[in-house]
Amino acid sequence: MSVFLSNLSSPPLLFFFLGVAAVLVRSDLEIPAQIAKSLSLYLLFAIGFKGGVAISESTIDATMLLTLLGAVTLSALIPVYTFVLLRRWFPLADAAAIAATYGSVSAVTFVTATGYLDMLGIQWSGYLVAAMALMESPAIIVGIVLYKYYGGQQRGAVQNVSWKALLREALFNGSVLLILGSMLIGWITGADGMQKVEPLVKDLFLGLLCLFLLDMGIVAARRFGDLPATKTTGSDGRSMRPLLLAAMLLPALNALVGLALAVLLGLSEGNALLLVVLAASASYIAVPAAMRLALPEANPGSYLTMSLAITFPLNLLVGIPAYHAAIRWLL
Amino acid sequence: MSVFLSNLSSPPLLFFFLGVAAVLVRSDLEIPAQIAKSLSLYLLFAIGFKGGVAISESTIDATMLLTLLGAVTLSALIPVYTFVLLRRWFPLADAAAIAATYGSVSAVTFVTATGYLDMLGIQWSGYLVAAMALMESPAIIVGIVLYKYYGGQQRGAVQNVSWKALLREALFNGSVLLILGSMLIGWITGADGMQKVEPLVKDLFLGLLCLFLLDMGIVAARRFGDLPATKTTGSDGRSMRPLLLAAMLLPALNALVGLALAVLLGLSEGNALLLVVLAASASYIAVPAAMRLALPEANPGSYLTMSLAITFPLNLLVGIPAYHAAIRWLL
Amino acid sequence: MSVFLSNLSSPPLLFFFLGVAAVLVRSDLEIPAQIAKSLSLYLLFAIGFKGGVAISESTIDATMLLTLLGAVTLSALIPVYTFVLLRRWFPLADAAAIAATYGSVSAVTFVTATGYLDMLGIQWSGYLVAAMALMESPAIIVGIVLYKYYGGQQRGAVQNVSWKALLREALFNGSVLLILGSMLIGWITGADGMQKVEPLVKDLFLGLLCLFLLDMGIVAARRFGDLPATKTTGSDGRSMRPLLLAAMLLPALNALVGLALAVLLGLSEGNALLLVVLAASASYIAVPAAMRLALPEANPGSYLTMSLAITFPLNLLVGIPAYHAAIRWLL
Amino acid sequence: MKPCKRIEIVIETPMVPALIAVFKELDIPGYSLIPEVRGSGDRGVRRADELSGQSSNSLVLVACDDMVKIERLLEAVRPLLARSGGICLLSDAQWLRH
Amino acid sequence: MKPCKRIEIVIETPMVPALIAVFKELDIPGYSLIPEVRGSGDRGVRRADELSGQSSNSLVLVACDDMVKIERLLEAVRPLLARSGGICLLSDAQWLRH
Amino acid sequence: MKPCKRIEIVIETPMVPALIAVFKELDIPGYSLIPEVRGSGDRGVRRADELSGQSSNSLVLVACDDMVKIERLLEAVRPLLARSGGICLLSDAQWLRH
Ligand SMILES: Nc1ncnc2c1ncn2[C@@H]1O[C@H](COP(=O)(O)O)[C@@H](O)[C@H]1O
Ligand SMILES: Nc1ncnc2c1ncn2[C@@H]1O[C@H](COP(=O)(O)O)[C@@H](O)[C@H]1O
Ligand SMILES: Nc1ncnc2c1ncn2[C@@H]1O[C@H](COP(=O)(O)O)[C@@H](O)[C@H]1O
Ligand code: NA
Ligand code: NA
Ligand code: NA
Repeated sequence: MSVFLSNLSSPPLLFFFLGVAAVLVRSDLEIPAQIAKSLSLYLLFAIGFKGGVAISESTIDATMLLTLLGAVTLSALIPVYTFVLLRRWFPLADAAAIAATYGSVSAVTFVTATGYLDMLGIQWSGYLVAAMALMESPAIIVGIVLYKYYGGQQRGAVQNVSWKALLREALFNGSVLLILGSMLIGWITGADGMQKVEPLVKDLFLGLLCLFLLDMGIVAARRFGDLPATKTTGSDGRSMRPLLLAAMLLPALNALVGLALAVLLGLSEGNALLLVVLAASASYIAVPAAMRLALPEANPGSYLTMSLAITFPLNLLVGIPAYHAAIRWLL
Repeated sequence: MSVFLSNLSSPPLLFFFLGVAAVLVRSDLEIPAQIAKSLSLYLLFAIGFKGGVAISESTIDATMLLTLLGAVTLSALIPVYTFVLLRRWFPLADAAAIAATYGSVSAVTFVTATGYLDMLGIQWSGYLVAAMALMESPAIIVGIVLYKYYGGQQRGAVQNVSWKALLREALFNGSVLLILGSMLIGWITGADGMQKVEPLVKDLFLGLLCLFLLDMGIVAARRFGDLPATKTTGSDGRSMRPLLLAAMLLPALNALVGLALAVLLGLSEGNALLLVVLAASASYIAVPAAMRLALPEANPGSYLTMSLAITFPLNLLVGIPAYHAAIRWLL
Repeated sequence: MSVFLSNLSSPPLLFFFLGVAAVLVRSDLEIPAQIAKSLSLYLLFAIGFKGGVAISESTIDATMLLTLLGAVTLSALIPVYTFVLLRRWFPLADAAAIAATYGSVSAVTFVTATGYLDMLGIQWSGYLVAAMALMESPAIIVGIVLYKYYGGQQRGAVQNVSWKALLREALFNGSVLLILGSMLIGWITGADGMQKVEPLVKDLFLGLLCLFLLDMGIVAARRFGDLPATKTTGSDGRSMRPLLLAAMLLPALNALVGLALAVLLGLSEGNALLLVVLAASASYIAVPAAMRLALPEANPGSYLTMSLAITFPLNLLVGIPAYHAAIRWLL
Repeated sequence: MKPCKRIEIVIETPMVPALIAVFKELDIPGYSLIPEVRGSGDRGVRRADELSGQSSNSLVLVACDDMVKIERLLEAVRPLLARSGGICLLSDAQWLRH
Repeated sequence: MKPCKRIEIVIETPMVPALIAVFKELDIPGYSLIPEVRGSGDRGVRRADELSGQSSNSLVLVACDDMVKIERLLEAVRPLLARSGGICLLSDAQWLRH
Repeated sequence: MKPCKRIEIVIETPMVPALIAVFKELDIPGYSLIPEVRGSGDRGVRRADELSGQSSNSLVLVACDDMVKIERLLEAVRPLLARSGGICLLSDAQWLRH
């Protein structure tokens, strides 16, 4: 219980609540768009660099390689069963987009989890950052392939999506590239490089995370406010219930799968938590951008609202400490 | 005298002059708008957090509560006599808007005063930040009420202003909410939280204040350059003299009132200066935004120019050390 | 050789490559425009302040004054011979604009060179920052005078350029003013002032330089990609070869001239390298902005592409260590 | 292609929520909004450089083919502009059906 | 002055590269683009506040006096808008020759 | 509503002060300005991504009902555009009186 409370009372989480509160009282508090975007770039840059330096200081062993392999598999596997589960409740395009969204990861949830571990003084390994970077793309590709296979037959859709453009979007998406690139540079320059950029990359990290989560609180709460509208605009007149349920149950289900993998790999407490968080979190940057290009018929009012307005805060507030409690109980 | 010189030769003030100089030589030097806005958010966040942590470390006593009460009273009282004094020289709507502007406070003037105190090694208490946050709103409400009472009879104006929207704007204005929220979070997380965000909140403070004052120098000097135009566009053909005089005399008058209150409360040197600065300073963010909604008939060429182009630099350059000298002489 | 490698493997340079790579794989990675602009303002502010503080701590001597004089002469001289050399291969307006571009300097190349020296632990003097600031303007004026003299006779152009506006642009250009102003403020406030802004001005410097060079890598690579288009859109159907050659040979030639001056002045290793880098680098902020106003008939596809897409990366990657090797060999 | 009207409104940014409330009331679902527009008019220069957002305008574009709604919109916009300034232009256009 | 058509397209920002590819294909060299446009339409509110850029629109203005190209452009834009939303307006204007 | 002309000018940002000086000279008090417009034209792509501001355009909108002033404005804008590029479009509109 104390772990829940100490999570909720950390400055970043409290700033997330401040952002939510601002929307609730209809304040005009707002982080300018370019600053919010830059804060997100900063987080990717910093976490990537830190991860790379950490890798440069450790030895490459079997657990590391197997974890990376497992992470990629997870990112490809989650969309498959998610799609199968959801296709009877959602339009096909939406089911495929949601599947891709939940197979991929949320960098900020991951970053918050590392902050949570640091706060508790629990060790974690830099290669988990690599795992995160590698999990962004496969889900996108699997999601599209599923739609193409099941949806294509019916409606002949997607045929004019260029596979080249899609692959590029999946692999060289701005956030994927920045985190991979920063990791590579951190790995090359090692402790020497870290010393030079430490004040930016390490010292400011938690403070800037507070500001970023303030913005995320605002954005998520606005989206949540749009939810009833989402329902009425849906041309099919479906109810919102499947959406809400899926957004709350999918992270739990995926966390379980991630947990199983972590136990199988024999990961340490910190690493296990991060892998579970990766499994449980859903993308709201890379995947939605890719989906607009590859699957514009999917309704962002479904997949984006689910990941941003429900799953993201849920993981932040309850998920991380809950997964942690489960791991402690198991290990 | 030396106190004036050391104030003028501090880096933040010098950067303010650089901004003014840039406008005078018609340079294209400019801080991008979203960055300027973010610097202002940063200052509110940092000063709020610092204040909250300071409160968490001190005990709540009578002086604190009386100071907060006094600050709110001040913010409600100043608009009343200001309106009475000004209504014969200014159109009614302008008089009300100016009254609200001078009853409210300028966070950056406050922040600069805390920097000035820190520079001289004089102690001040965190709850003054709370006083500042509490002084933003009452003035707005009093200003509108005054106009509604005196102006409404004549012209039936303002009736379609929604009181709900107005109260929301006064109480949950972005800057009010951010400072109150950050203060609350600082108060909850205390020294522990501070340690995590210290590099952002404390170490960078003075450097970023320099950049922000550079921008304020530019903005204030541009506004000052618009002054002659303000005169000719005024449909009533009034002279600018009342405007200039009011912008210079109101801070002095309000400082006196603030000084009396500080003596009455028996505040320490540092706290007294901050309370006086709060009384003497005028808003150029929260109040103008609220006035555009509630009193659009008031001319921002009056109230905004007065507070931004005259009172703000005056307080920064001459006011702070002058009020300080007066306090020293009294105490 | 090792000096080349250690230059190439410093974090800032590696982030430049990451930016180039992002364009090559057609990623959507991008630093928002206002942030990029602010990073550039930050670098000018920080380098100016540091330079000013350094000057305040040293004594003004003959070498310093002669170096400043030499730098101004260099900035006025380089455009003359550059114009003479280029006018047979380029349209007159383009030749004049290129001449001004190469007479002026690139602040970021300079900043990277100081980072390079710091990395190797080689001393350099703060007044070189003054030299840089003084070299921005003369080249602009000389370039326009040359065009007016040679081109004016033929086509009666430029007559409606206001000299006042031009001088203002040359002398009070945003970047010139910011660096001169920050230097002055650093000089006035000295070590005391530095202590207050050190976390921003010194500690974050290399980290933010990384982010800025990431952006420069993106911008330079995009420009480079535009090169073939530049050729076909040229109404005169000229080949691109002179452009490429000039952009590669001019820095080498100018570096030689700078080197001769450095030897003549008897500068130390670090100072000599900085002077050579100033000579060899070309402007892509101040001069292009001035040229659009004073010489709009010149094609930015020539001068801007040359300085940004070729000379800038060339100096960064090969130039700095090569000039350093030459200086070591000579001294 | 169907004929329609383009309505362009330049209004100060703090008034935008009021304008959008009008759209909602009149059931006008479609609009596009460009924030951070500078300008100059009877009330002086607006440089979009102030922290209050007070000196920044927004440009709102509405395409609409229902003349009744347009009439009502113009009526509703008029007092907003009268109180706080700005302009409203109406012009003809063809709307691409898709 | 020569008569021409103004074509205004509001489309979500991630689709802009596809639109510009269409311009290149049809040999339309001139356009102007306003990024970070907010809006609302059949697909809900777009607040331009998301990190994916997904909720931000762009407004693209094309002046063109070649009716054949315009026809082709409209044909090519239609499916883009049909898939991902947005509007396209066509109006008359005079182009200042310089 | 009164009939008026909409004048739209896309010009590179460094030239904006010159354009506004023209407005002042011709006593045209009202305009709206959208900064950071990207574009493409005879002089290549302008990505608004450079620190010199050189590659960024601005879009300026002027509503005016005085034909004499409009004529003069067009005359004054022509050489600006001829030197540094950009476009100027003129179209008809109705101006909502308020
Ligand atoms: N004639 C005009 N043409 C274009 N925009 C205008 C015009 N007049 C006013 N505006 C815009 O409307 C805003 C408010 O105008 P005003 O209420 O006249 O001060 C100005 O800042 C401009 O952005
Ligand atoms: N009637 C309209 N007038 C102006 N802009 C519109 C209109 N309808 C849609 N839009 C713009 O096009 C975007 C996508 O519209 P939609 O596909 O209808 O959701 C919206 O976010 C608006 O920016
Ligand atoms: N046909 C056009 N339609 C819309 N905008 C244009 C057009 N041609 C040029 N522009 C704009 O004007 C700028 C300069 O054009 P140019 O002088 O032709 O290179 C471009 O960057 C565009 O923003
Ligand atoms: Na996941
Ligand atoms: Na006050
Ligand atoms: Na040079």
